[in-house]
Amino acid sequence: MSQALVDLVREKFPEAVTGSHSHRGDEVVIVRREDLVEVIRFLRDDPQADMKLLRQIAGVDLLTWRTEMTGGGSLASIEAPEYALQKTPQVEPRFYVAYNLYSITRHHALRVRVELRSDDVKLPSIHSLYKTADWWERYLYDMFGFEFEGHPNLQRLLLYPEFQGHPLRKDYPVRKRQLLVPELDFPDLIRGPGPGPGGAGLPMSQTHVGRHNVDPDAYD
Amino acid sequence: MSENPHRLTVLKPEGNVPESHQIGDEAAIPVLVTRLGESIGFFEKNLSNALGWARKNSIFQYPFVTACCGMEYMSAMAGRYDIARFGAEFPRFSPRQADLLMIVGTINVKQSPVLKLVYEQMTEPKWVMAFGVCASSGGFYDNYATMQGADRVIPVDVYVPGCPPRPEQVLDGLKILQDKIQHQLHRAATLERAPDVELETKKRSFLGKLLGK
Amino acid sequence: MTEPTEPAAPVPHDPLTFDEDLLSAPMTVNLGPSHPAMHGVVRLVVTLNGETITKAIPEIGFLHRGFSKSSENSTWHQVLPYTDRLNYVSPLLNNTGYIMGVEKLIGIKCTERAEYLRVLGGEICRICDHLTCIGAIGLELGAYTVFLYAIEARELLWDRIAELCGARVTLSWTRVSGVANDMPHGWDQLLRDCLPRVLELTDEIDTLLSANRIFIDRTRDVGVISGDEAIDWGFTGPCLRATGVNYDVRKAHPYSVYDRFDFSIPLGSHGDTYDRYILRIEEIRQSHRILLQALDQMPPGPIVTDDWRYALPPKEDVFNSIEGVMAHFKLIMEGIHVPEGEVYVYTEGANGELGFHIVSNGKGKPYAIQVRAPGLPILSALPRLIQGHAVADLIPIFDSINMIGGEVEQ
Amino acid sequence: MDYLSPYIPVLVLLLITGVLCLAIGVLATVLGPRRITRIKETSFECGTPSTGAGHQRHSVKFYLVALLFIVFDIESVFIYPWGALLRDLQVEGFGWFAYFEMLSFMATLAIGLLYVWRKGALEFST
Repeated sequence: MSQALVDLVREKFPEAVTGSHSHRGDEVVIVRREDLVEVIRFLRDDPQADMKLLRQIAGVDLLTWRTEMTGGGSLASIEAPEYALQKTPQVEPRFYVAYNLYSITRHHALRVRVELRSDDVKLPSIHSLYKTADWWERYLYDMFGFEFEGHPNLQRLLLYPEFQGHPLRKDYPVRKRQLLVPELDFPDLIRGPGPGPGGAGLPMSQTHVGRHNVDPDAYD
Repeated sequence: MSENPHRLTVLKPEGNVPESHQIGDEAAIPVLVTRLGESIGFFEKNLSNALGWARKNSIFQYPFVTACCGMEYMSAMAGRYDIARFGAEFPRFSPRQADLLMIVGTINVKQSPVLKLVYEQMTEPKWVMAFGVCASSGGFYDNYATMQGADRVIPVDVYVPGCPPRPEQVLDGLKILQDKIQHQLHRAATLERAPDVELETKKRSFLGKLLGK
Repeated sequence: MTEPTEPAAPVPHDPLTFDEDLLSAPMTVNLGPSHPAMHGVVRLVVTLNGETITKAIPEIGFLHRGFSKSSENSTWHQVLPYTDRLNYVSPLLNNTGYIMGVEKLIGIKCTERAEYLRVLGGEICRICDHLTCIGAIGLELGAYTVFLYAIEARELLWDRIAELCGARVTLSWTRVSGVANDMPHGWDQLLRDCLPRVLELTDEIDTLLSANRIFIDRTRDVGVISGDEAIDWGFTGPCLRATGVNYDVRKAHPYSVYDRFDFSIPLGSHGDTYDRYILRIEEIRQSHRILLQALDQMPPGPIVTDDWRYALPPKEDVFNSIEGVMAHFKLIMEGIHVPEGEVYVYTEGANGELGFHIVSNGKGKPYAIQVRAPGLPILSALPRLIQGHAVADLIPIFDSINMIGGEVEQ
Repeated sequence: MDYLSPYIPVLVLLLITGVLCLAIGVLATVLGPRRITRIKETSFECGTPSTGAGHQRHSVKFYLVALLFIVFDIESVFIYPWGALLRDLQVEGFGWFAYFEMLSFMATLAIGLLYVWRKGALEFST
């Protein structure tokens, strides 16, 4: 019955909705960025839709959608290798933000999707509609770098302010740590005492022991 | 030891490394004397054993609880696997009154300065137990957010493996720590100033001057 | 961080009025990350005027372990251990929630017996979660015996979980379309024997706390929130039902086999800390009813599908037939290939609606996975809940929302 | 001397506790290591560097509560000896006089309590 919901939105905002599909029972409506606030306000206030609960705002980076290597057995398996990332991202629009809405009284759910290009990651904030959107938007700013215009205090939610970059983007390596406290000199149990491999004084955590993108002559 | 820019000038932690005779002298390598008895006099040996016995059986722990190991910490503290049988039952939530810093759970990068500050503010003699794999080596969170073990931030005495470790493993770790405490060299009041810190002359109250503190 | 006090307006001074214009500087108290009442992972900077809280700024992220990033680099089955550590007080509810997302993406159905086993394990974990929350409320209000009773009851249930799933806290027990191993022989009788003892301990806690004058004074009308505002803040679970809104995913959208059990959903009326506490005790009794019915209706049959593309073949096939070896090898090395798609699956976790937003690009690893932790919206409403209360009320409010660092900060 | 004899056990008890406390105190200062460092001297704020001044002007409410406590605590201090001696006074014929004496003492304090109550000093969370 939430297909009726999609039709309701489509005929209410014919030009705003650029597409809609349904996958495994989840209804998805793709909306233009400019009309996002209008659509969601309509969904929240309209008695027929009555979407009072904003469950979650999720973000996805489509950079390595095609080039993602097949799954490997171990964690140290293939991340997206650097050379694949240097190429300019062919995927455009690169990101999309999914607003999962739910109505407690009508028992139906809908996902509103907004697609963003890689060079322009701004979109309007909906903190005026839902109080819970405040922290979800700060989470997405922290993890993906989406700037939500009009957000009261758009700061990092989980990571520390000194953190550079946005970790959930596909071009951020998994193990790149930015330490707050300099590391103690750590005798490497496998290679014996002294600073870890990968040049003098490089603490263990920065090295990629046994992982793929360390040039062999770095071992002392 | 090559001059390593990342190497932090760490105080010789008196608690968990047998005290070398000259505190703060870089060259003095804390040699683990094989037969403790011959290296020090008769009275000092007995005092050390007595102090070791007293300190090992009355450990006040500072539970630095962060993650899932906290659940097993509750079990270890509660009625069935009672940690009180080993004297370590009394959690002290202030570093001033704690002997053992129990790092229970994952230490992520944002938590590392907090952990370091709490460790620095603990009074000697102090020991550190890494409770669980995440505190010992980062566990299976090998990513941008997690410190690969608390021993990258502070020196650790006892590592308790397990994710989370069963309460029996925790008690076994505590036994190992107690053996270590027993066989350490404990000395009477050592009032050395820490090498790199000269406190300005504190305004001493009348009682302070009286007792010559 | 102390704000300058506003200059007192020159009003004709009435000698008998008390300290209206004797303004003192508001004191800023830092309930930092390493604090027993803040579960070690939340930093709350509270500005006080005397004893009443005027402003509170929460700062989280002290247990952010990169769940999404690590999961995107592990195969579908390797993500299971990560989901255990989200809400580590009731781990099986996370496992079930995640695996139902993967099954929804594949479009595969879980076997009958495995559904019952999941419900069984899930409800035991729900009881453990509520027991731990009640134990924490009691402990931090000074009732140490309540904590000991709650942990003893939880130990009994953890023994049953250890026999069923092999571990006490980090279970990783569910598999795609099933569970890892079957119920050990005679285990249901063990469970039937220990449940009365658990209920007895729960009633003991109930008598100790629920009618206790001090407890009622400390929790009644403390941290009150109305139903609509709770929904606006994104509340779900016991905290939302405490305000009287009847929303429980097991009843609203009966997934798995929950529609075959009759159990009721307790509702509160005031939306305050006392209701959130009493709801959890009531839910323990409801979960106990579900457990007994699940034990009675337990059907025989396979615990995992025999479609080798998604489930490991049984060991005798692996060792005796080439297809078994091939299937086993490809599953372990490459992980299962989940068809392309994006899905949001929601189940009733112990603290509220636990949602997984999973995106798959047809390969062996989840392409993007984000958790809708029930605790995150509730924690974001903490400054609103403690506004105007005394500092001493902050602790019971924070305990009653049962914030679990692992799921809130992923 | 026999007048004091019932007090000897109390004396012994005080002696033992005194010696014990002294011994613990002295042993702790003599045997315990003291390594004073700058970080150790900073105040402990749950692991975060402390900000703001240590001594700030407290709200007047705390002072009021303290004052009220002292007043009514001293009152109870006077009641205990009176209660203990009432029976002896009654034997000597002063029973009723002592009773009304204490009643008037408590009445004056009750009036004080009423005044404070009306004034609203007892409600703490204004």
